[in-house]
Amino acid sequence: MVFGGDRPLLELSGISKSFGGVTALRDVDFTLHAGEIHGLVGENGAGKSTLMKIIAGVHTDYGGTMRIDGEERNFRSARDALKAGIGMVHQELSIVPDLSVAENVFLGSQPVTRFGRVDWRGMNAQAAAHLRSLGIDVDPRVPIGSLPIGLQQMIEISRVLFSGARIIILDEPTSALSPPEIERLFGLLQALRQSGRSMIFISHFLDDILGVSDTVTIFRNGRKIVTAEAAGLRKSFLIEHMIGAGHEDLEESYTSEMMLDSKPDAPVVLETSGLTLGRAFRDVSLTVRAGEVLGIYGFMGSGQLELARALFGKLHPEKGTVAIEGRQVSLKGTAAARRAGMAFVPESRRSMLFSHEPLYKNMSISILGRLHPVLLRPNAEREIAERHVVSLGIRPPRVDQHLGTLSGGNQQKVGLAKWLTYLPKVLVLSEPTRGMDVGAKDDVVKIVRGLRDQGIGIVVVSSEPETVLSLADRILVMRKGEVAREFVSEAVSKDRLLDAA
Amino acid sequence: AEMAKEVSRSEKPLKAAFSNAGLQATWCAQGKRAAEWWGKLLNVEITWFDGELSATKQRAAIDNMASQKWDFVAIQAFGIGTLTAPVNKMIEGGTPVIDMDTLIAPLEQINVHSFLAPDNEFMGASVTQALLDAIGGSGTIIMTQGALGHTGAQGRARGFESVVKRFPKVEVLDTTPADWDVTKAVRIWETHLTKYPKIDAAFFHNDDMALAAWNVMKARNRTDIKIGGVDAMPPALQAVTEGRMHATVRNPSCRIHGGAVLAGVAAVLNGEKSGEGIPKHIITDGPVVTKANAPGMQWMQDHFLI
Amino acid sequence: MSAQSAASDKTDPPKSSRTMIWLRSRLSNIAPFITLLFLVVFFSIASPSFATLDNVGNILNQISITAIMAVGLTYVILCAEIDLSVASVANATGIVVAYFTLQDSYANIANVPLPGYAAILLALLTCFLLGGVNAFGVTRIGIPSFIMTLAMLQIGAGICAMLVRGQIAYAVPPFIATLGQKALGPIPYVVIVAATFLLVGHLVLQYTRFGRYVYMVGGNREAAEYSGVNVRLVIASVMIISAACSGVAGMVGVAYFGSAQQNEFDSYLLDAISAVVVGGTSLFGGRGGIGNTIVGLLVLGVLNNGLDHINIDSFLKILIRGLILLAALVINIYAQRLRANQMN
Amino acid sequence: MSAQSAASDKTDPPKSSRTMIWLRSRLSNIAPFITLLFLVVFFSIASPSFATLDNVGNILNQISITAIMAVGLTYVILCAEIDLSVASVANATGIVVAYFTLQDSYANIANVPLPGYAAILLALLTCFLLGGVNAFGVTRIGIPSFIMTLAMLQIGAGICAMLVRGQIAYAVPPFIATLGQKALGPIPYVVIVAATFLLVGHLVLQYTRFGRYVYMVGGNREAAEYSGVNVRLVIASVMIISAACSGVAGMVGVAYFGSAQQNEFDSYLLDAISAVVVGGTSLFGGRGGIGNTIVGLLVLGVLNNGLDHINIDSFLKILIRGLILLAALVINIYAQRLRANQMN
Ligand SMILES: Nc1ncnc2c1ncn2[C@@H]1O[C@H](COP(=O)(O)OP(=O)(O)OP(=O)(O)O)[C@@H](O)[C@H]1O
Ligand SMILES: Nc1ncnc2c1ncn2[C@@H]1O[C@H](COP(=O)(O)OP(=O)(O)OP(=O)(O)O)[C@@H](O)[C@H]1O
Ligand SMILES: [Mg+2]
Ligand SMILES: [Mg+2]
Repeated sequence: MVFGGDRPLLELSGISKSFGGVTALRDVDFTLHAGEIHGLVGENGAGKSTLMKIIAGVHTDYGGTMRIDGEERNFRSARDALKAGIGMVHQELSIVPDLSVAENVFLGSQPVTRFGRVDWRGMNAQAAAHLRSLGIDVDPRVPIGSLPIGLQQMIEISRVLFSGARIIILDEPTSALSPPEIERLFGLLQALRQSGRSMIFISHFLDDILGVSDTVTIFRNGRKIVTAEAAGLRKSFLIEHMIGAGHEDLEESYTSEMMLDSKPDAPVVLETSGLTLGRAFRDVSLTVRAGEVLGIYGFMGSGQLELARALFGKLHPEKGTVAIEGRQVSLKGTAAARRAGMAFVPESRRSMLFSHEPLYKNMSISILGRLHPVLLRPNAEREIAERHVVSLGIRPPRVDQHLGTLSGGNQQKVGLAKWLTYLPKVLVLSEPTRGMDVGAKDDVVKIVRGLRDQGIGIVVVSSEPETVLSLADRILVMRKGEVAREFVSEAVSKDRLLDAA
Repeated sequence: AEMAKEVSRSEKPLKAAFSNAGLQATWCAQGKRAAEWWGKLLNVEITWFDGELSATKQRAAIDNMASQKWDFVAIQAFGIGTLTAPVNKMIEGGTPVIDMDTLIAPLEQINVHSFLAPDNEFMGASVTQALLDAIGGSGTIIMTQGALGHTGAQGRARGFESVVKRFPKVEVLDTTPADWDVTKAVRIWETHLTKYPKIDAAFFHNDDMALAAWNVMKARNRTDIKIGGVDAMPPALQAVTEGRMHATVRNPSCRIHGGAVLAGVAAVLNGEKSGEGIPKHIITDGPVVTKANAPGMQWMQDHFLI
Repeated sequence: MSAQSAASDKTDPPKSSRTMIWLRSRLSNIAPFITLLFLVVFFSIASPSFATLDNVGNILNQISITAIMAVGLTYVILCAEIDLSVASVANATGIVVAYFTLQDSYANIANVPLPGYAAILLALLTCFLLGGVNAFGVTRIGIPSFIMTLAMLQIGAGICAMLVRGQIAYAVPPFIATLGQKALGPIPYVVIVAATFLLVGHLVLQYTRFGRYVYMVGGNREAAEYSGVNVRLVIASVMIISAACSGVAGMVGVAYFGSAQQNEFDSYLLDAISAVVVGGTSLFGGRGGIGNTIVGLLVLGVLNNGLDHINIDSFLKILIRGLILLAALVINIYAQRLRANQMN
Repeated sequence: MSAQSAASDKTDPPKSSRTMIWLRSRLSNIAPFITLLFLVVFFSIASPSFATLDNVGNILNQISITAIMAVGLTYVILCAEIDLSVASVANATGIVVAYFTLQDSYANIANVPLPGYAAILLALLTCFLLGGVNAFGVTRIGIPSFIMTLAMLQIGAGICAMLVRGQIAYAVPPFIATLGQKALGPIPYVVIVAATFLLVGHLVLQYTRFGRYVYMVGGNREAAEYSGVNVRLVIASVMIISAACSGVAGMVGVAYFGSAQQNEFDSYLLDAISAVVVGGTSLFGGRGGIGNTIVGLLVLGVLNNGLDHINIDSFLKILIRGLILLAALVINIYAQRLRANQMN
């Protein structure tokens, strides 16, 4: 499809934006036509979300001009943007957990009767109808917080889709969705496009981008690098422009079968049996051997995130046992788990890092007790941190820098670096690549392999098949809180994994 | 009417309700014990409603009091005017209400059985007089006031002024209020002692503040200052005996609370009428206490006589 | 489809009917209600004078002023903010209305007598102004509400001191006097005013967009902002609503108590906050409502009133009240936890 | 690598040296310091008796008790919690130590005289116990600290009432009396005790693992937990440390003021909280420290003391104090914002 002819629906020119000293966008031009799905890719911190937030009226202080239907606009708030027909699904889930599903569907624009009274009955009925058309069947009156995360994400997306917006921005909307949900979403996007709506779609899954978009724009370091028609584009082209030449082979699609390389002879470092926690997971028994990566795959909400937390003593299973190096341990809390030799990297950056503290404090927090039982040893902390900063290529390599000033990918590396000195017996990684660009994913893969080669037993929990396939030596598949299947020393592809889930 | 009917022990136990500003205050706590002692003597069962030094809490307590049946009631108000409605309800219901120490409301607004109160102006004046006599009628003096909103404090301040006015050679250095708060009294006096190298006398609106300030004076070797207080509670009597304080004046808690019991019993048993058998306003003055009469004052208080 | 199956999975047993869902979602309201029932039963047994119609009237009377303040405070707390200046603003407003009323000469206040409606208007203006300063400080300057209203608490006290200068004012405009002291048939106007505030407060929260915005801002401020809610405006509004409620409470309160003086309402700060949180409204915002506040008000009202009806040592009462308060809070927490468990 | 280019881009100009970073990071400490300077200059001009050595001693004396409390409160606030029971626990502890000391007969308290060390031990036990209840309620039961310590505030008051029953106790154990009333050469022990608490509090925060954990827990509780820090233990510890500091403040305070009575320390709650936040420690945790608290204490100390030195209307003082407090807070916020802008 070619949109060159008619006047663009949305036209940005010369957009610049900085946060304090950090420049997030430099002189960016961007156009969107009616009925277009525009894919947006770029490394972490390239400025994609920032640009979208400018369009959606969240950031109001920027340089450059924005035109809608040829008319210059300057939104003062998200409300203005909504009124102008621009809706956005933000990268971070933004729902109000205590409010009902229906209210979340109509968040901010609850239907009212003639007298200004909120029309609860009408709202419930409409919300139920909307959701049914997306294939979702839930009671619109239950609090949304009580639903699984994928469903919450779908409901948030439905809010924007049904808001009547002409321009729909989806910032990494699929990160919490299961493949079938993703498929359904894509179908819906196509249908909306037929009805003349335009969409901007951001994702780090290049296959998805190429699959749904009409046009693709590539960002790098706050600049727009190129805009091209999606048809006929290859992934290697995207990667080259995102990261630079020489990395084209970074992302594998795992469409073909690959062999798992289990290590049946290595000593068992972690063994659980019959772990059960409420409705989250039931009867999970698994073993992890030294120098082995156990991948646990499951759709969002299959209980694998809770399992990971339970292994680090954050959640407390009602039944079952955990043994480390053959000795039964009780994981009363995260401190106890750490002392027992467990380590954990949570899925969200926000919950693993101290953004107001310098790098070295972020890295040393888990090992303070080993440096000195009571006192702090700041020089030793810095020294250790400096080693990791170099070995992981963290930029800028200054350990006194506040973490908050680093880009997302570098922050995530710091989160991993925390455990590099600690050298746990078992390292549990929860969604280690979620939201990461292809380059950063590759860095994580390298770090994890390095740790594995030092003899640490590693558990990688993820809802992204590629992540599990690229890291794991052995794979467990979880479905509805139970271990559904195990892949050991056999050939496995993305499709087989999905089938098992 | 027959004069001075003997108030006698009641045959059947009488039920009385008492409330005062807040039992946190020593003066009120002493009053409570006095009332209970006199109550036991006269077969009056006393239920206590604590004002907790809060106008709103006392109002709620008095509301609750008013919804129960009492033979008589005695109240010391924390906030003047805040108890009018429930008290009027009790009065209209025929319950004699005896007002203690502080006006429940301006006497125009309310018809209490009798009002037993000391004369704050007199107390302020008599202690000030004692202090000025002690320094020979000339020199410097500081007054540390209670909470400015308190009518007692206002009266004591008036008494102080009225005496000082008559001594042209006396200079009043400062009258900053400490709001009955000993921690504030200490803070203010640290400043006073810094600011004024020569202070001859100090008048405090109550003994507690005086004793707290004395600690500061002692720490700085300024114990030459003649201290006067109000209330003459036992610790102050001790201080007067030991010479830490020069004088204090008795605000007769026992007399007021015990008197309220007597007045109530008389009203119930003897049908004593307000304004006839018992005057509408009884001034319950106490004496100035110096070294000379302190031990006797202590004995009378031990037996709830004053 | 997976979404469906996942959903039905979570909510099984699927029989969980409407009433069950309703009951669960109400569990955190039920906990304080149980505390209330327990207290009522206990005091009824312990004292014959407690469970009388007359005393029910007392309790209603006694919680009315707190109730008016608590309505505004509920809004503030639902937004995950706090207002420590409620009592102080109430006091200041009450004093302002008296300051502009002709006082009897014995009141001894150098005041400025104006017609009743003018005094009421000026008093309302005062509380709106104080609330506006709170709102400005919190939303424009960015002072955390805890600190901003802590400063306002002291400023309010300062205004009180400046106006009455330690004296006591007794007269208020006739309209206010009626509200505070008269009754409509058997029901005192002060109870009617409180009930009206509670009712309107409830209706606004449940049935207007603004009310839903309050829940959204408290439940997830960012999500609210992204969905086009003017978060600052909502927060500014609740700070002003709170000050306005406090102002009305102060005016009616001054009439109810029959006098206006410094520090008169001091104890209402803890009372109002306690009522809201004992009722089960979450300090972290987004959960609770006027229904909870009503239960909380009754719990505290019954507790304070009941302790006056039984014969226990006055000095012990304070401790007992503290312990019962703690017990009520613990019960709330467990009920909420139970509910959370049920939800997941 | 892409990460490299992106990063080096972000951090230019790279000249921002260590001292610059240090200065910037100190900006939020500098703001209250400027307020302090301003107040000192103002009062020195306004009153000749203010800027005297003797009065410096006064100010130090006057902030000492608050300082001891504020040390513990700083730990609590750094953890993003709050302790509203500091003054109440101080009062209760002070009363306990007096309760177990032989009182003169005129004190008229039915108490239990014990040897001095036993009284001190029991008092310490009391404050640890009360702190322990706070810690248990917050970390085990999950009551928000604001509410838990609100209940404890009332429980503490209840304990006070129960023990002294409206009377005043004067005697304390000789060791405590020395601390509260005597001086080491020219320096009163109470100042020395406060300085020691501040110093130890600072050293622990800056140079021990526990101190680091306090900052980390306040900075990001989840992240601390996922780093294997025993967050509950840290929070429980700060609640107990706060109660312990309050307890010592109460004991020394009772000796300093020369008497133990109900409600004696009431005004210290607002003072201690104000000192911590005026000093620039963030209520949201993770930022600030004892250094800030010292500046905050001095700001409030100078303000209170200075107002005693100048001759203004007593009724106006309350308002002026509130307004200056507000001004100091506004200055803090702007300084913090400036700093945040510089950092990003
Ligand atoms: N609110 C903010 N304050 C300060 N810096 C910000 C803010 N938002 C974004 N940035 C910075 O701006 C840059 C661009 O961020 P942005 O979120 O737009 O990247 P992105 O392309 O969306 O990355 P990702 O793929 O990780 O989502 C980053 O360096 C980020 O740290
Ligand atoms: N390099 C190491 N490899 C394996 N185990 C170690 C290593 N260093 C220390 N340990 C052991 O691991 C255990 C816990 O380690 P660590 O000292 O870090 O805990 P901690 O932080 O002191 O815990 P706590 O917070 O309870 O004091 C200790 O028994 C310690 O001896
Ligand atoms: Mg983004
Ligand atoms: Mg150790």
